[in-house]
Amino acid sequence: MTPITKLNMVKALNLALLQEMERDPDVLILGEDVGVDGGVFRVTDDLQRKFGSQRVIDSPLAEAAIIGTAVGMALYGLKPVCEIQFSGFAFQCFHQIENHAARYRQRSQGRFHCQMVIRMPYGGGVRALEHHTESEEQFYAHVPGLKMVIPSGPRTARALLTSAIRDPDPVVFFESKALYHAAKEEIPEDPETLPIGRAQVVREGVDLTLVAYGAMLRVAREAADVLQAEDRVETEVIDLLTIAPLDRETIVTSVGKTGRAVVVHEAPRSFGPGAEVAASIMEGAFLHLEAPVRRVTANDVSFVGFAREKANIPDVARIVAAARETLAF
Amino acid sequence: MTPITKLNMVKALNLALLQEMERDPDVLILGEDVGVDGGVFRVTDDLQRKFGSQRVIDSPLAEAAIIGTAVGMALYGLKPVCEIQFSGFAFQCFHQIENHAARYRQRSQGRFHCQMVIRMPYGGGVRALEHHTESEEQFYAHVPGLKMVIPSGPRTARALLTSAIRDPDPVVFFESKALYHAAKEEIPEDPETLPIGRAQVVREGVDLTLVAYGAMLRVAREAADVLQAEDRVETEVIDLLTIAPLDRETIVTSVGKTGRAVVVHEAPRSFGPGAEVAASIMEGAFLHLEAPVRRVTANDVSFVGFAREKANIPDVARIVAAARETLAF
Amino acid sequence: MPRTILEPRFHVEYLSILDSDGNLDAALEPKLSPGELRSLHRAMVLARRFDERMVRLQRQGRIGTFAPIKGQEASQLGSVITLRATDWMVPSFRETAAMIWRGWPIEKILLFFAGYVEGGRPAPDQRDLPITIPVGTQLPHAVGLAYAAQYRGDDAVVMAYFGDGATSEGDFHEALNFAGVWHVPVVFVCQNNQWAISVPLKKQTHSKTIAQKALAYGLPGIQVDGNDVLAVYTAAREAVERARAGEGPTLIECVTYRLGVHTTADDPTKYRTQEEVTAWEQKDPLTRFRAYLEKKDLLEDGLEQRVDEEIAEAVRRFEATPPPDPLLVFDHVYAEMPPHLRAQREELARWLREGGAPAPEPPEAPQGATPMRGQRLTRR
Amino acid sequence: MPRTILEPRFHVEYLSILDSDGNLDAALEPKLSPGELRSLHRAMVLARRFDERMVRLQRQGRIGTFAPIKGQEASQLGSVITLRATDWMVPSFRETAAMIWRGWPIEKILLFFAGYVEGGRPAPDQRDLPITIPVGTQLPHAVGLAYAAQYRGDDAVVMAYFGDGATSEGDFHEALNFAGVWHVPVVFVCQNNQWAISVPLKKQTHSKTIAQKALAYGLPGIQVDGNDVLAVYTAAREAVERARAGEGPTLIECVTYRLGVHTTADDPTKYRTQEEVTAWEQKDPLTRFRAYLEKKDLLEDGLEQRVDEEIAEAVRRFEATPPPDPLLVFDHVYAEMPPHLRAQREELARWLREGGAPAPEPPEAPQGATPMRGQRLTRR
Ligand SMILES: Cc1ncc(C[n+]2csc(CCOP(=O)(O)OP(=O)(O)O)c2C)c(N)n1
Ligand SMILES: Cc1ncc(C[n+]2csc(CCOP(=O)(O)OP(=O)(O)O)c2C)c(N)n1
Ligand SMILES: [Mg+2]
Ligand SMILES: [Mg+2]
Repeated sequence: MTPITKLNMVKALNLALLQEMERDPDVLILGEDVGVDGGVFRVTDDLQRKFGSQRVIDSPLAEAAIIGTAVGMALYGLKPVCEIQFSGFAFQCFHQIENHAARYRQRSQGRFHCQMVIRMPYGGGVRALEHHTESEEQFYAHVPGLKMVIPSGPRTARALLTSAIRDPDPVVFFESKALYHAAKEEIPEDPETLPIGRAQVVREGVDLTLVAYGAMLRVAREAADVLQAEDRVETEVIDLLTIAPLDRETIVTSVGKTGRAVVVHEAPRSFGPGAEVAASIMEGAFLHLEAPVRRVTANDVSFVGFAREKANIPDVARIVAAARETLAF
Repeated sequence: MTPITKLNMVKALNLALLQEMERDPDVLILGEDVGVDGGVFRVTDDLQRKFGSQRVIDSPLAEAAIIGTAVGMALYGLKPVCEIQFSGFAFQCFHQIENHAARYRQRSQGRFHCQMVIRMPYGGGVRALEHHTESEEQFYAHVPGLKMVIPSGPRTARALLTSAIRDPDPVVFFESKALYHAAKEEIPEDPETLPIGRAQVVREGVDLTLVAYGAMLRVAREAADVLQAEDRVETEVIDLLTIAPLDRETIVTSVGKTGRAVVVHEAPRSFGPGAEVAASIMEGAFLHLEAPVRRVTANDVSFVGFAREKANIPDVARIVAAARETLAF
Repeated sequence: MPRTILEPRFHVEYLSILDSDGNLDAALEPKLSPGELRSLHRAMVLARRFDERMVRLQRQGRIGTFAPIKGQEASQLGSVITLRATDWMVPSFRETAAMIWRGWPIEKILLFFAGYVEGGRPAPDQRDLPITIPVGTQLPHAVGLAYAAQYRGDDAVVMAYFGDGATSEGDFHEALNFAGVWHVPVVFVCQNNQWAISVPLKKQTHSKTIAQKALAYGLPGIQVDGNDVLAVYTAAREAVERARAGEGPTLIECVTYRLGVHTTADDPTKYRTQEEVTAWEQKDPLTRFRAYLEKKDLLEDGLEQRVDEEIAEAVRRFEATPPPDPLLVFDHVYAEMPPHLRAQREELARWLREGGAPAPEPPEAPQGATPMRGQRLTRR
Repeated sequence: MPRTILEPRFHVEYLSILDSDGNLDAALEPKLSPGELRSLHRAMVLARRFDERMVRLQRQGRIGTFAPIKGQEASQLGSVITLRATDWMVPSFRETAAMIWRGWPIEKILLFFAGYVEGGRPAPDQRDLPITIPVGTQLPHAVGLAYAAQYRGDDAVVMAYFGDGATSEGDFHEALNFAGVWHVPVVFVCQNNQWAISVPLKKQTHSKTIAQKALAYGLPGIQVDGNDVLAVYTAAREAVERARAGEGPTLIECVTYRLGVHTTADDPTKYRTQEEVTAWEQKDPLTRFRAYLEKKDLLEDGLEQRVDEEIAEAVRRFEATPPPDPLLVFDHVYAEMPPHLRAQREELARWLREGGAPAPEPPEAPQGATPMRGQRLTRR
């Protein structure tokens, strides 16, 4: 059996990068402060020392060129892993992602493709300023040709990042800042992967389905505990892991059993990922639905300042309340 | 009574611009080729001659600076109307829209705001190349602080553009290329407005609600005619006009009556605007719903080339088929 | 300590070898063999005749909107011929001449402009990117390719094309800045054709030249007469050699002119005078090169005819293309088709089987296209 | 006709008046009155002391992450003092000194960094933009403001701040290019503090100076000793005067140094040596200006003490801020609250009434923040 270590999410991600770089010389890292500094969150710590500054590149401060040059590298056959320092600064390169990374396979009818990962920290909960707390997954989820992945803890982070690096398609990979140092998990030292495009049922139940991902997964699990303890409700909790392509099958199967669902995310509600989850449930499990799918999300406000953040991001109490309303419907 | 003229959508938009510029010296126009050339679709035709090159500005070729400088102008108190030549090139300025135009009111707690309009042609059906046929409304609809408007013909185009220019908030204004020359409508010469944030029931019915906008509205209406003629089905057709903030009340009221809905758009399906419409219907009219809300949309493909476009964009037959399935559910 | 002028004094060179009056600077004349000169000339003629043919095809509604290259043949061919097959060519959307030189079949170019995704597929071993439509966005790709070549230890050079308008885009700036810092083998070829649709250079930038923009990145920049194929060739060859020798990137500004419409949807009479066009017609790169070859007695008889026949053949092949299969578009969204796309594909397939979907669109004239007043045919 | 050097030869000037050894170029010495010199000095001291105070407040968890300015006081104040109240100041995120000069109350700055949206609200008549966090994105806003001033016929000038790293962003390029073409009254002040977080200037761009980037836009560019407040002042005054006179934009590069951490979440020992920091400490702008004033006998007694008291007062006011009302965030999303936001607001209000929502977060140390090894307190 492979040895196990306990790692937080930062170290788990670092391990995935390290091992993939050891495994495949075409994998390289590119971004602002990823080299000498090891990334502002230290996810790429020590990698430049190990692999050199040609393979772990401290780029100039320009997101569009980070993605744009990575597209070029990928067209040549390299497998760049880009870091955008915060997801709030990725709209600077959104055109390179949408116009190019996501489309080269189609545009060249398979002659070229962009095997690349675009990592970025996202989400709130760390007392940070504007553009450092937002959840923009929806924007990537709607782009055909992209995959949109959000792990929920150290182990899924390591396994999914490994899969993302090996995936022949461009993967946008969101890392919750709130989770970076939140908890350690046991992680096998040998590389581990997880299939992209597949959700996980992380808790089984028959009364209600809770759909969550990223930092909200833990909150949803705690809400399930409360519902179990206080209401004797058996909640099934689904960790999406991949936002797009969405694993509708797992969600629909669960709701087919429970008849009720609540979807949770940090992104603003309107036109957000919860809408697709809700619509997909309606399409796939309409006759089983006993209540409308509820969305527990941030409000439709661009930013609130961290002094007011707790009232904006879903917490256990709000999920429990929504679950109770759904159960009582 | 005010005189009436028959105008196509290009001329109708031009009229709105002309009248608002006459009315308010703070309104100015900014974009690539909007001046001497009158815009590649001629929407700004003749305006530079009338108002001078300081007020109708042929900008250098840089979308982020078009929006970014317009933000600065708006902060000063001007009311810029920007043209992005095609919606496919607006991701170049998406950071200026999302980071700034949409946020200055909140960031400055009301001291500043961005009264500006961002016009762009969108959508397919005109035998155009990649980036000239896409429908990106979803990306704007999800941004708090923005309004997202899409007229469905010359008259709504003129009235909504007038409203958008007078609206104190930033409005992203999509103009369907397929509609530019499609039909003429009678338009009162005196300025006319339409409330932003309000959908219109353009055909009443009791059996089914069809939700559409932009170029799809006409297609949806034709589908309603077919359903009337061939199936004796009374279809209520809603023209969204404003995508965000979404007029949930009008939609929910309608589905409360009909119990069935189909939503139509040119944008790709997954995580698209139809998901929000479907989710909102479920939230607002769950107990009235007799069938799942169906989505008739483009496929989840970034572009298909115009030789294959007709098979990708919703047409009357596909809407009719979806309606029949919904009615038979 | 006081107000000082920082060294070095910056400068930008200008290169011209064969001017529009046919004067040749023999000292600078590049050493091209008769065979090279002939094939260069053949390519220029082919590019010109094909361009004109495309305009006619567009007018007949057999292809959609496209961007003619008339007047820019020397800028494209003078530069592209300095590349090896193992080098990379990164076009914008107006590089038909360069694409043909690089081996894109004419019928594939036609397919592209007829709205077939197949038209964007390079041959398996072809080191060309497909046409990029969003202005300037291809430049970082070129830098990334060059980085990758360097990283792999290949001696490939990357040549990237763009227009004067493209220099205003942020992507131009970021790409040149990265190229400078990374010191990668890339040659940036700006075809300064004086116009970005209706916007003249002086409204595009307040700098006197495009070449001087290289100074912002610590790169060599050179301005050449872009209608002088010998000057373009000389500047490009030097830049390619430097790149290949590990001496980093270069910015070349080819001063040229778009003699025709911006695209077949454009009406240049709205924004520029006939006098201006006529003046530039006097500087036609083909006329000048033809005269040069004539003096060297290198003109081939019947070249135009042979070229036209080649084009006609390709058009025939293009027209024999079977109707497009709508299901193809699902194949290359991802490496493996995910379930939701499979479902959408099956739905469309069923629909097509049952006759629900409309037939693929036959070529027809686009609604509301502006007539092309600005585009005239070669007089010769 | 052959290879020629295009005129004019480009150049970039360097300006230094009071060097780090205290040598003064009397011919270039600006004519500032004793009162002006004193208030400038006072502002520099206040900025320095407040900066140090903020670091302590951050360490105590009473404010969140912020970007210290230590070492950059001369660059900011030398330039900002050339503005009138009717001019516009467009900051990035490291302009505390400039903001205080422009009248931002210290407690509001603290509120901002304590995560209160109220901290971003300028006074009703204040012509300052709030802090902009995305690097370089404020530069087009500055150009737009300048365009609007010109359009309205106001004689306002706009001054925009940014760092060396910001020059790599596309927005920098596009903004300077627009400014050049439009010839608007804007002064671009680059605080080249040698580092963009961990990235040194030589990895940021291959150009020798930031100032020469002006050449790409046909603009005047000047490099000044950014730790020499007299040089900064002189260059800025000239640029502002030119702008006001309708003579267009200028790029000023202030060569300075960030003596402290990038932000309070940064650990500069990861990427730079103590020797480098020490060398720059010798060039401290405060020391140098203090010596200059000493010679002129313009030093005020008890200045530090008075400044500290002012800061203490403001901190007290900041600490008396009532807990934030979570409902405020709905008020300024749109001019009028749309129905869906009204519903969300009502839901939250009900929730708060019923005690469901968590109490507003008390100031506490952020989880996992890196200790600030690079930031030291003023020794004087
Ligand atoms: C990002 C982007 N913005 C706008 C357009 C529309 N457009 C196509 S070509 C063009 C002008 C390009 O000018 P230039 O770079 O000089 O190239 P040229 O057309 O002269 O070859 C414009 C504005 C586009 N394709 N991409
Ligand atoms: C668009 C964008 N990308 C990345 C960041 C993260 N970031 C904040 S400051 C900074 C470095 C800025 O360097 P410079 O422009 O030199 O200013 P300085 O911090 O030295 O004052 C970075 C990368 C950001 N705020 N915005
Ligand atoms: Mg051009
Ligand atoms: Mg810096």
